[in-house]
Amino acid sequence: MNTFPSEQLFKLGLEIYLAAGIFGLLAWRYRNLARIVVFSLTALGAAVEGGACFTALVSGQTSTVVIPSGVSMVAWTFRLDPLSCYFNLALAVVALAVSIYSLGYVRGFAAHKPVGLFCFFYCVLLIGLTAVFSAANAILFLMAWESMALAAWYLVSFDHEIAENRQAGSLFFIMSHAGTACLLIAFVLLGTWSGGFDFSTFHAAGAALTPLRQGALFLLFIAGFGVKAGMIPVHIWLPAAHPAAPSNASALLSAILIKTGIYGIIRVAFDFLGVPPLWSGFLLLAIGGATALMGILWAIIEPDLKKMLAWSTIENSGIILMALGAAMMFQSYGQTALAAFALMACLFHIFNHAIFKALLFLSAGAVVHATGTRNLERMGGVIRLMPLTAAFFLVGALAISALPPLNGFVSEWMIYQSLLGGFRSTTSVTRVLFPIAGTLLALTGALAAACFVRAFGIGFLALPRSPEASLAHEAHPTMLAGMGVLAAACVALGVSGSMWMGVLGSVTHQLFGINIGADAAMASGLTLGSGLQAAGGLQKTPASLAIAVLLISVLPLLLWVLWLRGRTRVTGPAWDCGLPRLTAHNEYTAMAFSKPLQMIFAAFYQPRRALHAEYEVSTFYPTSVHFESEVAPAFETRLYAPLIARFMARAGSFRRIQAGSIHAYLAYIFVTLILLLIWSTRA
Amino acid sequence: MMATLAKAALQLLLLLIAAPLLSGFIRTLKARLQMRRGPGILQPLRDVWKLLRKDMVIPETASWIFAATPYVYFSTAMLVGLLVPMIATAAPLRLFGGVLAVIYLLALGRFFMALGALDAGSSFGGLGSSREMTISAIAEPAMMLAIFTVAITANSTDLSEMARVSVSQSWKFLAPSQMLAFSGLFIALLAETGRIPVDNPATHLELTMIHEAMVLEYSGPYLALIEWGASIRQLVLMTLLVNTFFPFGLSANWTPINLIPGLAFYLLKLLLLAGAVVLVETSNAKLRLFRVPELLAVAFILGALALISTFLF
Amino acid sequence: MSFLHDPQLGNTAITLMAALVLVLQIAMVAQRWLVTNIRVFGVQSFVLAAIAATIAWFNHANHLYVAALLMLLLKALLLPIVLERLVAKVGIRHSIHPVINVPLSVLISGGLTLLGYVVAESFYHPEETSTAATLGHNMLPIAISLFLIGFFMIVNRRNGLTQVLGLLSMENGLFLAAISLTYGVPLVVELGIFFDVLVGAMVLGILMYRIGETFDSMDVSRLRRLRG
Amino acid sequence: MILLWLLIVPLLAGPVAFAVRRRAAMEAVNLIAFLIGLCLAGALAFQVLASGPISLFDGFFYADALSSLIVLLTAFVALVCAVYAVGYFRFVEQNTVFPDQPQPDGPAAARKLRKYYSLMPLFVFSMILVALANNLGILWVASEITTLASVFLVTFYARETSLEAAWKYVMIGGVGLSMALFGTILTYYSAHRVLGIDSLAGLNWTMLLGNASVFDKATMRLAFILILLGYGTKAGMAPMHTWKPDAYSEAPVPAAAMLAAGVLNCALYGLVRFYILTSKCLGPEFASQLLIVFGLLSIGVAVPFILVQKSFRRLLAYSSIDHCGIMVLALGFGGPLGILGLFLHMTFHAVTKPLLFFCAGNIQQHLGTDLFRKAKGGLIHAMPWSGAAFLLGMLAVTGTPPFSLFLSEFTILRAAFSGGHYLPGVLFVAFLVVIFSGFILHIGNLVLGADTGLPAPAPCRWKKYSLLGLASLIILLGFWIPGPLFHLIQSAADVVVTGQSALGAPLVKSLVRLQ
Repeated sequence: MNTFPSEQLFKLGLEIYLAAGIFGLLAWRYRNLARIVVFSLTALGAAVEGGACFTALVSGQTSTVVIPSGVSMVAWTFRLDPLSCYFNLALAVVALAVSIYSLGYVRGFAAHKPVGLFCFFYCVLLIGLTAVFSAANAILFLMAWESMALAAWYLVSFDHEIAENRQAGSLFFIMSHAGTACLLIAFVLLGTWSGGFDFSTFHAAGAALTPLRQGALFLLFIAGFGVKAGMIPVHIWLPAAHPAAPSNASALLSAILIKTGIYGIIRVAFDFLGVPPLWSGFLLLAIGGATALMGILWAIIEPDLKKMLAWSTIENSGIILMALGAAMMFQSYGQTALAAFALMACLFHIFNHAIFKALLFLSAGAVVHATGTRNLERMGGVIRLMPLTAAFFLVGALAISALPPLNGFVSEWMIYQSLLGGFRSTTSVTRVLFPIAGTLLALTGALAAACFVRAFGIGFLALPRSPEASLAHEAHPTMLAGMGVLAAACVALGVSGSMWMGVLGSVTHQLFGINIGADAAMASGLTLGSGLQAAGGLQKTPASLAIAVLLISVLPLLLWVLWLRGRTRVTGPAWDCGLPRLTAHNEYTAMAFSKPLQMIFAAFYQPRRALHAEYEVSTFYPTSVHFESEVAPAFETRLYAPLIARFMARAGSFRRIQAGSIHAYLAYIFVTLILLLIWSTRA
Repeated sequence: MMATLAKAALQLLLLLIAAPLLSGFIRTLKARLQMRRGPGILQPLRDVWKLLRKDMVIPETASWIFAATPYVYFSTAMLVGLLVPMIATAAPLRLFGGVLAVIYLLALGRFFMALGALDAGSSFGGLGSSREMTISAIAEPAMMLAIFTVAITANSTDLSEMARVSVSQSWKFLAPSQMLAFSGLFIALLAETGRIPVDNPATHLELTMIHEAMVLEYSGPYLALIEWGASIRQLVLMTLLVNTFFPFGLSANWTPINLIPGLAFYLLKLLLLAGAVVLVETSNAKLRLFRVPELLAVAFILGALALISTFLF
Repeated sequence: MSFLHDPQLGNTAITLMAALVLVLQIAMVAQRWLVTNIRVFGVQSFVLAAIAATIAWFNHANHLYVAALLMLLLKALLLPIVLERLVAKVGIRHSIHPVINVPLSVLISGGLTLLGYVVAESFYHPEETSTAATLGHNMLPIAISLFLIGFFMIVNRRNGLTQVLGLLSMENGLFLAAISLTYGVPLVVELGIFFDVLVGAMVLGILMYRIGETFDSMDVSRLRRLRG
Repeated sequence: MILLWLLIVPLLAGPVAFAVRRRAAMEAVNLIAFLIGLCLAGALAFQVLASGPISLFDGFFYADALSSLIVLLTAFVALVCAVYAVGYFRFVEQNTVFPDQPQPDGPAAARKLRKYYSLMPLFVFSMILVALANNLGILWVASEITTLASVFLVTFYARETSLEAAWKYVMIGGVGLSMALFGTILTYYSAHRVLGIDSLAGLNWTMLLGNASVFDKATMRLAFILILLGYGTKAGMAPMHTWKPDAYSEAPVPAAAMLAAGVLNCALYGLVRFYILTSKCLGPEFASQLLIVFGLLSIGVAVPFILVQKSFRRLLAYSSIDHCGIMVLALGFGGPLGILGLFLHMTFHAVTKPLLFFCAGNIQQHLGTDLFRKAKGGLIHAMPWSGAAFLLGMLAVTGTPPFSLFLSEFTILRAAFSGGHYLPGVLFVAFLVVIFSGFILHIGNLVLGADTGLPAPAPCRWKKYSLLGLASLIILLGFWIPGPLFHLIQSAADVVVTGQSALGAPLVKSLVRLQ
């Protein structure tokens, strides 16, 4: 078999990760050596994996890699089809950046934390993720899935001294284990009904099943993968777990771990089940919309920077699910061209989100590491002390708010186009649903912009609000390099988004059989692009906008050079209504910034407010005012807490059967014997 | 390539001149209605010219973002101007972006304006940017829904395509979906450009100002650029409103002979719309901040009705 | 001496003795005093040995003689003596306090006997087997009820020693079932079972002694500290 | 001859250990005896694989693939426990184990050690006898000996609670085994009625298997019920499980590990022997109904106790009740997949469970208590190796995928769904998830957490190496299983499957890819 270069590279990448992990374990005593060697090895491994997947994607070939494993219950077969390679490519890019970043970041806690173990589990996470994306049989998939969760659990509860991190780790592991249980049942059911456990036997196996079985399988897969994708009812672990992990790990978790859930849904919906039922697409669209809106509404009032980023991951995963739901509805309506375009939009947003969320987490990590606090209310003035990190965070913020020159805008534009396409193509009353989903997307996009203006404005600009924020220092050069790689990726994708269509096209070609990336004619009838669109093809509208922005900004540059450079500038204090001196206390706080939105969406937040003032002379001259406002996390308090409390109470009451009396124990056996004897005489 | 450059230069020139004149016209018309003489139509141009020659005072806490904001604000306004068909149905840079690009470019300008306000470090900037972002977050779905309705009837999100389609079907603009969409978009326009029911452009009273609070710290040429950009954005949004819903008079091509009538019709429609805005301004008082979402909810309902009516009637 | 080989005589004798065993069992359930309880158990074992001997005599199954001898020596003589000395040494009060009061427990034993008959009916039809060696086949229901009442005695008794007696009477029931069904299990297995019963009784005796020492009472229902 | 040596070595080790008195000598005797035992078990396995079943004394002792697997597992667990016991009892000798209970020092401790080192070989001898006995009566006698030999192991610490635990252990064990004896007698009756053989061979399993299909149906149904309750009590299946938490938390850790990983296998071995006869006579439906109900009941009973548990020793006991339920469930699902899943699970469980007991033992000895309340958490700082091994063991025992128990649970679930038992399969997985969450909360909070300034325990090579050896074996088993062991498990499953069905069902041939 003439092995493609991508196969060799893929195997080489895995071996490099493994070598790095084992080295990390062995050299756990020499912390610095371990740190440098392991993270440079993983960076190299990521580069190799990226190369392998890119060549495979461009060539569009599907190749299988078999690692002989002797007498083992698990068949180590990997399949590099375009869908797996696409996700592996995203993983490779993020892993490369995070590894470079970690060289500097891990130095911070190398002194008092087990760095060797951290490196080992970091490599296990990378291997697990790669294996999940490219596993070719159900058992290997589940093994990789849970070992990835195991590594993520270690990373999340890495500094387990803090009780909150331990709880976050346990909550994460329990919910992901419950998800894996659903997947286990679903895979075994599918395996028994389709006669084998290889993904090739699963291909289009769904079509042969009865609608009831197909529906049940689909719900199980959605539940299992939904936990990892952060869907609404099962998302509560995400805002707790990601901030708890060290920033380089939480960057990898937020960027890629979430995508394993979405990869699973795509694999099931389009590869295994063939044509998904209509209600499933509708369900995903609805859940995606709800997840996006609730995600951003919680993000905007969150004072903790990393928790806010975790909530915004939930929001973006909601947007991706909306695009996926739309694709599945088009598929079930038979509009394969529109479905392919919607899936391309979804895949492109997955890649973009992986890039800019990793960038945001890395830069946030650098700031948290430098200022020592995660609370926005205590940050401020960081842009002067850490100019480059602030710039990178700004690039990430612009990308995530889908603002034109960067990649966020391109994928969000494509999602709008696919949603609008939905109105024209479908006939039934559900077609009003698509524009409504479009407006929901617009609302979430605008709120995201507000949220990141708040994060960047309050967190980075003006005066530092706490002494430790004023002591911040610029991040280590390797950390800046890691962030730089991702920022460059953001800009590159933003400007050359159209070239990316070819890659996306090969993925849709595998799943739908049609490749609309390159085929402009197909694109024109599809998108709502203008009549002229046909000639210019899809590429013209969004990506080239970035070039237009660069072109037009020449004019103010001219104005600056000719006119404004010479103007004399005087720096003076900002207007302070006559107060003696403007201090950090005059600045707007994060909570004040989101206060209007909290009042507008009060029905959703149900905020609890307590205000009481003490006064001696008269009510108009209060001596001290105490204000307290708190928004309880909705799902924990209303759904999960009562459920768990009732379950534990019943478990507690059930413990009475072991109350210590030997007579009771013997009576249990006696009654069972009598009942069975009676049953046997009658049977 | 040369043709588009010429078209762009022409439209740019028109943009730079007409925008301050339009806001001057609105200000004087409002004064006249309030039985005052008003500063005259050329006043905004005089202001811009004066500010450009003055020195600047930069707040101590400001970083490079404070300095970059005017440039970003002004250039996004100009780019949006070139994307919108003003005189002829084909906008100069039509191949570079549709209506979604217009909305998101405006959002980019607003994003940097809010950051610039926060950079000054005083609570006014924070107040202004917080309110601006909140109101724009609520206004965007209403605006998007109205635009979706038009895009769906014209089967494209490219503004020039929309204009071309609606010109060909002459009386189509009187269809109920178009009228509902127009009214929804009109309310969203008031919110976006900061007119009276949502925000009072003329006041400096802390409790009510939104747009003014953000530009409090700017002075000299920076303030000029921002004021100029704001007036261009207002002109662009009004043009968007006018040319998508009442497209008659738009010249089919860029030949000089039908550009003149196109320009005349365009200015007439623009002044009519400005008159409507002034009428609304003088007859209403500024809404309390937390009543604005109800107004924008009305706009959203209008947009939704427009959408449904596209396939009902 | 022909009447000595008359199967009819054997049959009546065996059913009589089996009925006696059942009555003794119910007497043990209704018993108030610990020492008499042990003695009743000794008599019951003796009667069982007699049944085994008569079956061996009539059916010429000579390995049963060994079983009958073992039953006689172990259960009829050795165990009661050991248990009585244990009771004397630990010196606890002799009265027994059952968990369920006596009249109700006797009623339950009656019910269990009924269940024994129903279960025996469900699978065991001696009248169909035509072979001559039908002697002593009608004892199975009694054996099953002996087993169930023994089990009920363990559940019902507070005193540890009476629980041991209950366990031993359950094994008596099994011995009777084995004799009636298959003329006893193969000899090696019979020896093994008796060896186990003996060692079991010894172990329980030692354990009983140490519990008596530490808790200075044989009341097992006070062992409640391990919960949950 | 291997069979004879397999029995004689542990039988002699007991009295020899009793005679040599000194601790070092007793430890050496135990270690050597069990090492030889393991080698003999390995040799037996290879011989059985090579040349099929072996018998001795014209069929009195009989070893086919099934019994050699049980002997191998018992010998392995015995050796590992012996290695750990050396370190464990040296600690017991030096300092008082339970501060709240005054400990007799010096001579009394030596007497206790002597009792342990002499009783443990007898205990192992009885377990091997269970596996090798061909006669079902002798099988019952050997099970009774396991109970009697282990009673005084449970009362090792002579505390009030250990006496209580021993009493419950013996009484419930005695009642259970009486039921088992009754079942054996009924099986003998249903064979005797047809064959009329009075000699010892009448109760031999091989002979009974030959013509089980002609036995009396009603009697076999009643016999199987009594056997299920009888050997179920020995295995700790619900509702007869109540003795297990007390016995496991009071016995010294090596004895508890032997109980958990050794006696459980022997009891299930007895149950499987009768299951083969019953399903050959009645067909598998009758037996699988009961087994599924009791299997699910056992797992279900373990759930609330694992969730709301106060002591980690009792937590491990309930985990072994849960695993007993899983194995009974696997037997209930039946078919080639179910039986294979059962033996895979038995093998992996026998490797994983001792590790958990040893970590619990280390922690209990160092803290002096086994209550979560008193252990303030953060043990990983004071006892890094035990803490890490405890976490690893917890993940392995709850069936988290990278470890081997997941593979056996996967096979069991496949058996469930291919047998059409959808609801039991789903319940089985649901219970496992809840048990996992109970485990990770309890052991996570015990091991992880801030450093409470607890001093590190005295380093003991024996304890550390037994811990690390087992942990690395568990990790290895996750990815690779030695060929011969895998072949042994397959042929053991083959014994059950061909024995059970009249015409010999096809074995799952290409198991390697689990297709």
